[in-house]
Amino acid sequence: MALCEAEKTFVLHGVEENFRIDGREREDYRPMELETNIVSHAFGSARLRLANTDVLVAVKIEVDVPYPERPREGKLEFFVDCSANATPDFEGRGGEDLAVEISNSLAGAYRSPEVFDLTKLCILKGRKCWKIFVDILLLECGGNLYDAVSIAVKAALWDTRIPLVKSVTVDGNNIDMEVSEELHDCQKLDVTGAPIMVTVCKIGEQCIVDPSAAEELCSVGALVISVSRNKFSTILQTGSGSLHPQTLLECLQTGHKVAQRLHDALIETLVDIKPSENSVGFLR
Amino acid sequence: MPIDHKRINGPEITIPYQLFDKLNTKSGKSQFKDFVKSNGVRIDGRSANDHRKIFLKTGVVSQAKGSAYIELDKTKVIVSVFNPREIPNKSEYSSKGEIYCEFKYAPFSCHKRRLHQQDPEELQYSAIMKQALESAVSRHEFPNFQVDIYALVLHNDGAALSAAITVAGVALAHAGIPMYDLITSVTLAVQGEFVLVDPNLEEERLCQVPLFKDEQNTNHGIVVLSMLATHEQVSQFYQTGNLAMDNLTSAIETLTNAAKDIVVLVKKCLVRHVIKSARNVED
Amino acid sequence: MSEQYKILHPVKYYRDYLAHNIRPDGREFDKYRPIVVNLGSISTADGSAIAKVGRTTVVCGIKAELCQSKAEAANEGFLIPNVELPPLCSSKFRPGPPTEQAQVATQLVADILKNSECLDLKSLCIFPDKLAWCLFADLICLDLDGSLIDACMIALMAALKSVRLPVIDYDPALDNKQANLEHRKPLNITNIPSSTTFAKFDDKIVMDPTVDEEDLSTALITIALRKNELCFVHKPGGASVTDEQLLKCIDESQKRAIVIEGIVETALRSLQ
Amino acid sequence: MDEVKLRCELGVLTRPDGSVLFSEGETTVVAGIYGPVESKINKTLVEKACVEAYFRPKSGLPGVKDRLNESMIRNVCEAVIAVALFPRTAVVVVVQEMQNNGQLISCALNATCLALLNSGIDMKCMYAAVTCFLDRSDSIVLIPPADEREIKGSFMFVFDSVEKTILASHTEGSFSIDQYKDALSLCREESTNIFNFFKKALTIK
Amino acid sequence: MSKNRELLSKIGLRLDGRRADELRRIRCKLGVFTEPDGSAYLEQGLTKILAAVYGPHQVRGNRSKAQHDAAVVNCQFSMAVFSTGERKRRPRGDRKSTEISIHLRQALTAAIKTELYPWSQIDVYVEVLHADGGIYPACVNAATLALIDAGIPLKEYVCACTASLANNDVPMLDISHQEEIIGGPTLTVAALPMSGKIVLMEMSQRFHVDHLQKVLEKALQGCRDIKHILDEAVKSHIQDVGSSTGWANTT
Amino acid sequence: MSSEDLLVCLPGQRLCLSDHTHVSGQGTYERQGYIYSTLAGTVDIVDKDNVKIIEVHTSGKQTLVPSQGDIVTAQIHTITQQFCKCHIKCIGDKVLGRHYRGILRREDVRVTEKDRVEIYKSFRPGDVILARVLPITEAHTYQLSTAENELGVVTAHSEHGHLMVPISWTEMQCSKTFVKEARKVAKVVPESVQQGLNEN
Repeated sequence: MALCEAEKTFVLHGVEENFRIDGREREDYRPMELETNIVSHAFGSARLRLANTDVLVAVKIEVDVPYPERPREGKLEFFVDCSANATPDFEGRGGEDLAVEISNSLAGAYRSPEVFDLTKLCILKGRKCWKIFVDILLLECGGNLYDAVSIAVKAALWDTRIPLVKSVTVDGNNIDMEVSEELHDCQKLDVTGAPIMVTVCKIGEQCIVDPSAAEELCSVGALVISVSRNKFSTILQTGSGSLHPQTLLECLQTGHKVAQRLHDALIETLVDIKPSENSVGFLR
Repeated sequence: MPIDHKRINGPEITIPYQLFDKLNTKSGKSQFKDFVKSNGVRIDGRSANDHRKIFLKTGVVSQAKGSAYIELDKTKVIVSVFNPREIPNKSEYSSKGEIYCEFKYAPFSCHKRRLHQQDPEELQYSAIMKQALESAVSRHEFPNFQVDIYALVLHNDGAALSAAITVAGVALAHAGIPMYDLITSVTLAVQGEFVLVDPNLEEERLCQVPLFKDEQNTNHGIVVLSMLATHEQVSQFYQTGNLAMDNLTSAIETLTNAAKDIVVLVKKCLVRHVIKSARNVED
Repeated sequence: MSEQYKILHPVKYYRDYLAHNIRPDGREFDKYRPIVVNLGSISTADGSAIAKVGRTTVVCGIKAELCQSKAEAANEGFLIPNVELPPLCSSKFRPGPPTEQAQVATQLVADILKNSECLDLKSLCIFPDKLAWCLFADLICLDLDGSLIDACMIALMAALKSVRLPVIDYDPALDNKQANLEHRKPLNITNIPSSTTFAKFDDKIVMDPTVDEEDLSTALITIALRKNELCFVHKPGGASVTDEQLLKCIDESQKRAIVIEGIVETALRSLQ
Repeated sequence: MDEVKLRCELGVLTRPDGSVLFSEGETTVVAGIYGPVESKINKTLVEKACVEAYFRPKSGLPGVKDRLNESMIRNVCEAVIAVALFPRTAVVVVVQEMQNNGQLISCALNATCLALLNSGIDMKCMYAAVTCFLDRSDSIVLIPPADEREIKGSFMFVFDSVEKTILASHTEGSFSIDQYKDALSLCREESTNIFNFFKKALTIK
Repeated sequence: MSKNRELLSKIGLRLDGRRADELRRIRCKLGVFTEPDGSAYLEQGLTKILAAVYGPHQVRGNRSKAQHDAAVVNCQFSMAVFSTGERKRRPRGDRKSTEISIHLRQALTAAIKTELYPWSQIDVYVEVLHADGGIYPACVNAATLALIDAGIPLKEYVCACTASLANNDVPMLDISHQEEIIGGPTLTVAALPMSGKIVLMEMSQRFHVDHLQKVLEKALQGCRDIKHILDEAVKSHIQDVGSSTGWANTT
Repeated sequence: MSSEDLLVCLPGQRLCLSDHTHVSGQGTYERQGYIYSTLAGTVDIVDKDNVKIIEVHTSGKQTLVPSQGDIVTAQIHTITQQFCKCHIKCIGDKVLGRHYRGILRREDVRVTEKDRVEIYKSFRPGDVILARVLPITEAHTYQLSTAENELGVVTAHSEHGHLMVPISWTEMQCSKTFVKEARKVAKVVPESVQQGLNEN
C-alpha cells in the first residue's frame, strides 16, 4: 500500500479534527471479536479478530526442570509464528523478524513478578515446574498487531487450566508426580496482572490508538505501551521517527488511559463468556 | 543443542562452576542495600545521578569505514561501521537507505557463557539500536543502500545497550556517514525509591524484581533512552519492569539530563578526531 | 592519484614498491610490525588477553566450565579454541555462520595448540571419568589486517597464561561439588608456541604480511615454534618455494619467536 | 625399507569429468573433478577460473578439520591448473574419504592430481604428495607404525613435477629443524616413485 | 492381525462409530479472510485446515523461476505448533512439511489451468490448526476451495481422500489419527473426481496387490463424495455472496 | 591553514541562519530556517555570486554512492553481446571504499551508429573505463553510458598482457607486440582542461 501526499494530508486532517477516515475518534478501537477455548488440543486458547487482524493463541503446558539460577520459578515462553496466510512475505522464514520482535516484547512485558508470578508454577523447588508455552499464530495482519496479540494472549491465559498435582514423592534422583485425572480438577491462572499493550501512534501533533494500515503509513513514530495493573510493564518505541520528551509523556498518558479502559472491557467480556458446547471458530 | 559443524564443539553438557559457589543467602533487599546506601551513595562512591567514568576512542578498526570504542568503567563495547552496500534480498527502488544493526555479546563477556548465534535478547537489542540510530542518520543520502553497523560487547557490566548506541553514533560520525544529529543513550535502573543512572550489572540485576514489596513499593525496572543532542528528540525509548506514571515522568527527566551530560564527551572525542586527521593531512 | 592506481591495478602497484626493496607501509621484507599484548582486562572471563600485531587485533577470552570427560579419555579435560571473524573486523564478512577462512584459522590454531603440547589436558581433569574442566577459548578478531594466526596465537597463549581456575572440592560418593572462588590456581603452561606468517609475491617473500599483501600474494606460509623446536610448518599450496626460501623463513621465525615470548612474559609480569 | 603401496583406478565415476579411486598404503579416497563449469555469480573471477574443493569425511557431515583439507586441496589445485585459460568458470574438486591410515591429506592430494589428469584439464605441471612419520625412536619412516602411539609427528610435502620445489607442507607434532630437513629430502626422493606411478597409471589407460 | 480386527467391530462400526465407507463430517467455509485473494477453512472430522491463495501475480524473489508457458504454483504447508497432541518445535521446515508441500503442489498443478497465466505465480498456503489424521487430503480439499474462492480457473475440483483395509478384507474410508496409529496400510489418493484421473497416490506401507484395486476404488469413491460436499459449499457460498451484492451483474 | 584556525563542526551542529545569502551546501542540511552540519569535519564557506555556500568536509574519506550524472571510473568485469558488467571504483577523483555494480548496455556505448555497436570490439574484461551514470531505475545496478567523446576505455591490456596505447578513436595498440585491438577509446583531456569542462 502506498499513499500519495494528498491522501496523507487527508488522513492527517482527519486526525486533527478528531474524526478519522473510518469515522472513529482518536482513542477509539475498531470492532473486536473474541472467542476462547477453540483449540481442543490446548490447555487454553483464544482467537481475536480486530478488524482485519486475526490472531490465534493456544497455551500448552509441559513439566520441566526450573532454571538452576531460579529454582523457585516455573517457565513461561512465547512463540510467535507468522503464517504465510497473512502475506506471502512471511513464506519460509520471512516472518521471523516480526515474530521475534513480538515474542520479545511479550517476554519483556511479562518479565516482572508483579505482572505474572512464576513462582506459582513451581511444583518442587529446583526439580519440577510447569512450563507454559504461549503459541501465537498470526493469521492475518490488518495493523495494530501488538494490541491484538496482547489481548488474545491474556484471554488465552484466562482460559488456561493447569492440572492439579495431587502428590509429589521424591526418591533419590527420581521424582514421582501424581496428576489428578479428574477433568474438572484444575486450577486457573491469575491473569489480572497480565499486561495489555496499546500502540500509540503519533500523527501530526496528535496521538491516536489502533491505527489502520493507512494511518500507520502516515505516522512517523509509535510507542507500544504495555500496562499491567495501572503500571507500565514495558514500553517500546517503533517506527523510524523521533519524539520530543514532552510528546513522549503525552503518548504515555494516552496509552495508560486507553489500556485501562481496554483492560476493564476485556475482563468484563471474559467473565461473561459462557463455555459453549460447540465452538464456532472459523465457520461463522 | 545441535552440533555446529563450522566450529569446534566442546562436550555436550557443561556447567558453569559459579553455580557451585557457596550460596549467597542474603535476601535481594539486603544485597541491594549493600550496593546503594539509604542516602543514595552507591558502592563505587557515585551518587544516584552520576555516570561511571567514560572512555571514548575513534578509529580502532582499521578495516572499517568508521569505528569507535567505549568503556563505561568495566563495560566495553566496540562498534564498526561500513560503507553503504547493496541491500540483500531487495529488488525495488527505495528512496531512503537502510541501516542494519547487529548487537552481539562476546561469548566471554557475561557471567554465563554466551553462544555464538544471536539469541532473542541480542536480536531485540539489535532492533532497538536500529530504531535509535535510524532517526539520527540522513538516510536519503544513500538511497537503495544499507549501512552496516556491528556492535560487539567485550565485557558487559551493565548498560551495554546504551553504551552500544552511544558509541555507534560516534562510529557513524567517524565514518563520515551523514547524520542529522549526534546521539547519546543512557540506562536507568529503578528500585522502589531509588533511581540509579548508568547502573552496573549487579544493580541492573537487582532491579529486575521488586525488593521493597513490604514497604508497599513495587516499582522496579530498567529504562533506556536515546536522545538526539541538538534537536532534543527522543529517538528511542525502552522500558521493562513495573513502573507507575509519575516514576516514568521523573525518569524521563533524569534520563534527558543524563544524556546531555554525555554529549560533551562525544563532542570532545569527535573534535579530537577531526583535528588529528586535519593535522595528518597537513603533514 | 596513487590511491586510484592502487585500486585499479593493485598488483602493479605492489610490484613497483617491491622493486625498490620496500613495502607500501615502509617496512623492509623481513621486518615485522610492532606487537602489543594486554592481559586480563575482561573480568567476566577466567583468562583474557588482547593482542595486536600491527593493526590486526585479536581478543581472547577463556571461560571455564565443568563437564564430564570423554569415555575414551577419562582423565583428560577439554580446551576448545574457536576463531571468530565477525563482520565487525573487515568488510569482507557478512553476518552468519563462520566463513571458510574462520574455520581454517580455528583448525590451524587448534593444530598448533595440539602439536606444541603446551597444556597437558590431563591437568584439566578433576576426578577421572566424573569431573573435568572444559576451557572455551574464544578468539575474536576485532581488526583483520593480515597474519591472523600469529595474533591469535599470541592472544591465546597470553590468555591461557592468565587463567586462574578456582579449586573444586569434589565428593565422588555424593556427586557434590563445591567451588572455592577465593582460592584460584594458574594453569601449568609448559611452553609458549608462537607462529609467524610469510607471504610470497613473485619470487620475493615478505614477513608478517598485511591483509592487502595476503590478498595479492601467491602463497602463504605459517611456521610455528615452541622454544627451539618446530611445531607447525604449514604451506597450504599456492606458488611453490625453494628449500632455501623455506629454511630462511624458518630461520626468521625462530628469531621472532624469541621476541614474542619475551613480550608475552613481560605482559604477564606487569599483570602480577 | 618397505615402500608404500600405491593403487589406482581411473574413471571410476561416470558423472564427473575426471575421477579416480586411489589408495596409498591403507589410506583410500575417491576424487572427482567437474570443470571447467559455469561458476556462481558471487565467486566468478574475471581473470581466471575459480577452484572449489569439497572434502567429505568417511561418515557424518564435514567439520572444521575438513575445511582445512579443502583449503589445502584448493590451494594446490589453483597452483597447478592453468586457471588463466578459463576465466569466469569454476573447477570443482570433490574428494571422498574411504579409509584413513595416517596419510589422508597426501592421498587426497595425489588422488586429486590423478583425477585432474583423468579429466584432461590443462595443467601447468603435475605434483606429488608424500607423507612420512617420525617415530618414538626419532627415525623417519614412510610407512606409518602400526601402533598409533609410536607416532611422534608426521610431515606432508607436495612437490611439483618440474623442479621438485615445495608446493605445500603440513606437519603434525613437534620436531627439530634437522628432522624437518631429513623428512624433506626423504619425501623428495619418494616423490619420484609417485610421479613414475602416475605416468604408468596414465599409459596403461 | 489382532490389531487390525479392532479397526472394525463385528457389527461393522469403526472406533469413532462410523461405517467402513463413511466419511468424517466435513464442514467448510469459503472467504474467511480478506487479505488473500482466496481463502477457505475446512474441517474434516477434527482435522482443521486454513488455506489461503495469493495470485496470480508477478513472480516473487528469484525471477528465473518464471515459466514462459505456465504459471508457477508455489505451495507451503505449515502446522501450528499447537496442532498436535505433543507440542511441535517448529511449524515448518522439517522433512515431513517439505514433502507435503511438494505433494500439494503436484496435486494442485494438475487441476489449475496454469497455461492461462504465463510468467506469473500462484501462492497456496495451508495452515493446520488441528491435526487428527488425513492431513494431506484435508489440505488438498481446503486448497481447492481457496483456489475457487480466488477465482482461479480449474480444470475441475481436485479432491483427496485416504483409505485403508480393515480385517484384511474390508476397505475403509477416510482414516482418522487413531486408526492411523493402530495400524493398517493407508492409501492416500488425490484425484480429479469428474474425469476420474488420479493425480497423486501414496501408500504408507506394504499392500497386497490383490487388495489394491478395491481400496483404490474406495478412495476414489471418497474423492467423489467429497467433491459433492465441496460443491454444495461453493454453491451456497456463491449464493450468499451473490445475494448480498444483489447479483450485481445480472441486471 | 594550520589546524588551529580550522572551523570544526559535528553532526547536528547549527552553523548559521539560512537566508538568500547563505545556502546549505555539501555536508549540511536545512531545518526550520537554520543550516546544520551532517558530518564531523571542517566548515568551508564558498563564495559564489555573492551567495555563501556553506559546506562541510569530512576529515576522513567521504561517504559516497554514485548518483545520476557522475563521471565514474569502472573496471569491466564480464561482456556479453548485449551489455557489459563492470565495477565502479571511483567517482570523479574520489576512490570508493567499496565497489558498486554497473551495467553498460550496447546502445549506450557511443553516440553515433548505435545499432552497429559490437560490445567485444569496444570493451574487454579488465579494461578501465570512464563512464557517466544514467538515471537510476533498478535497485542494485547503475546504468552507465560512454556515449561522449571523453568517455570510454582509458587503460587496457592486450591479449598478451601488455599495456596498450590509443592510436585512434576505435583502436589501441600493444606497446610490446604492436598488435592492434579495437576499443571505444576515451579522448583523455588534460586535467586543467577537464576542470574547465566540469565547471561549465
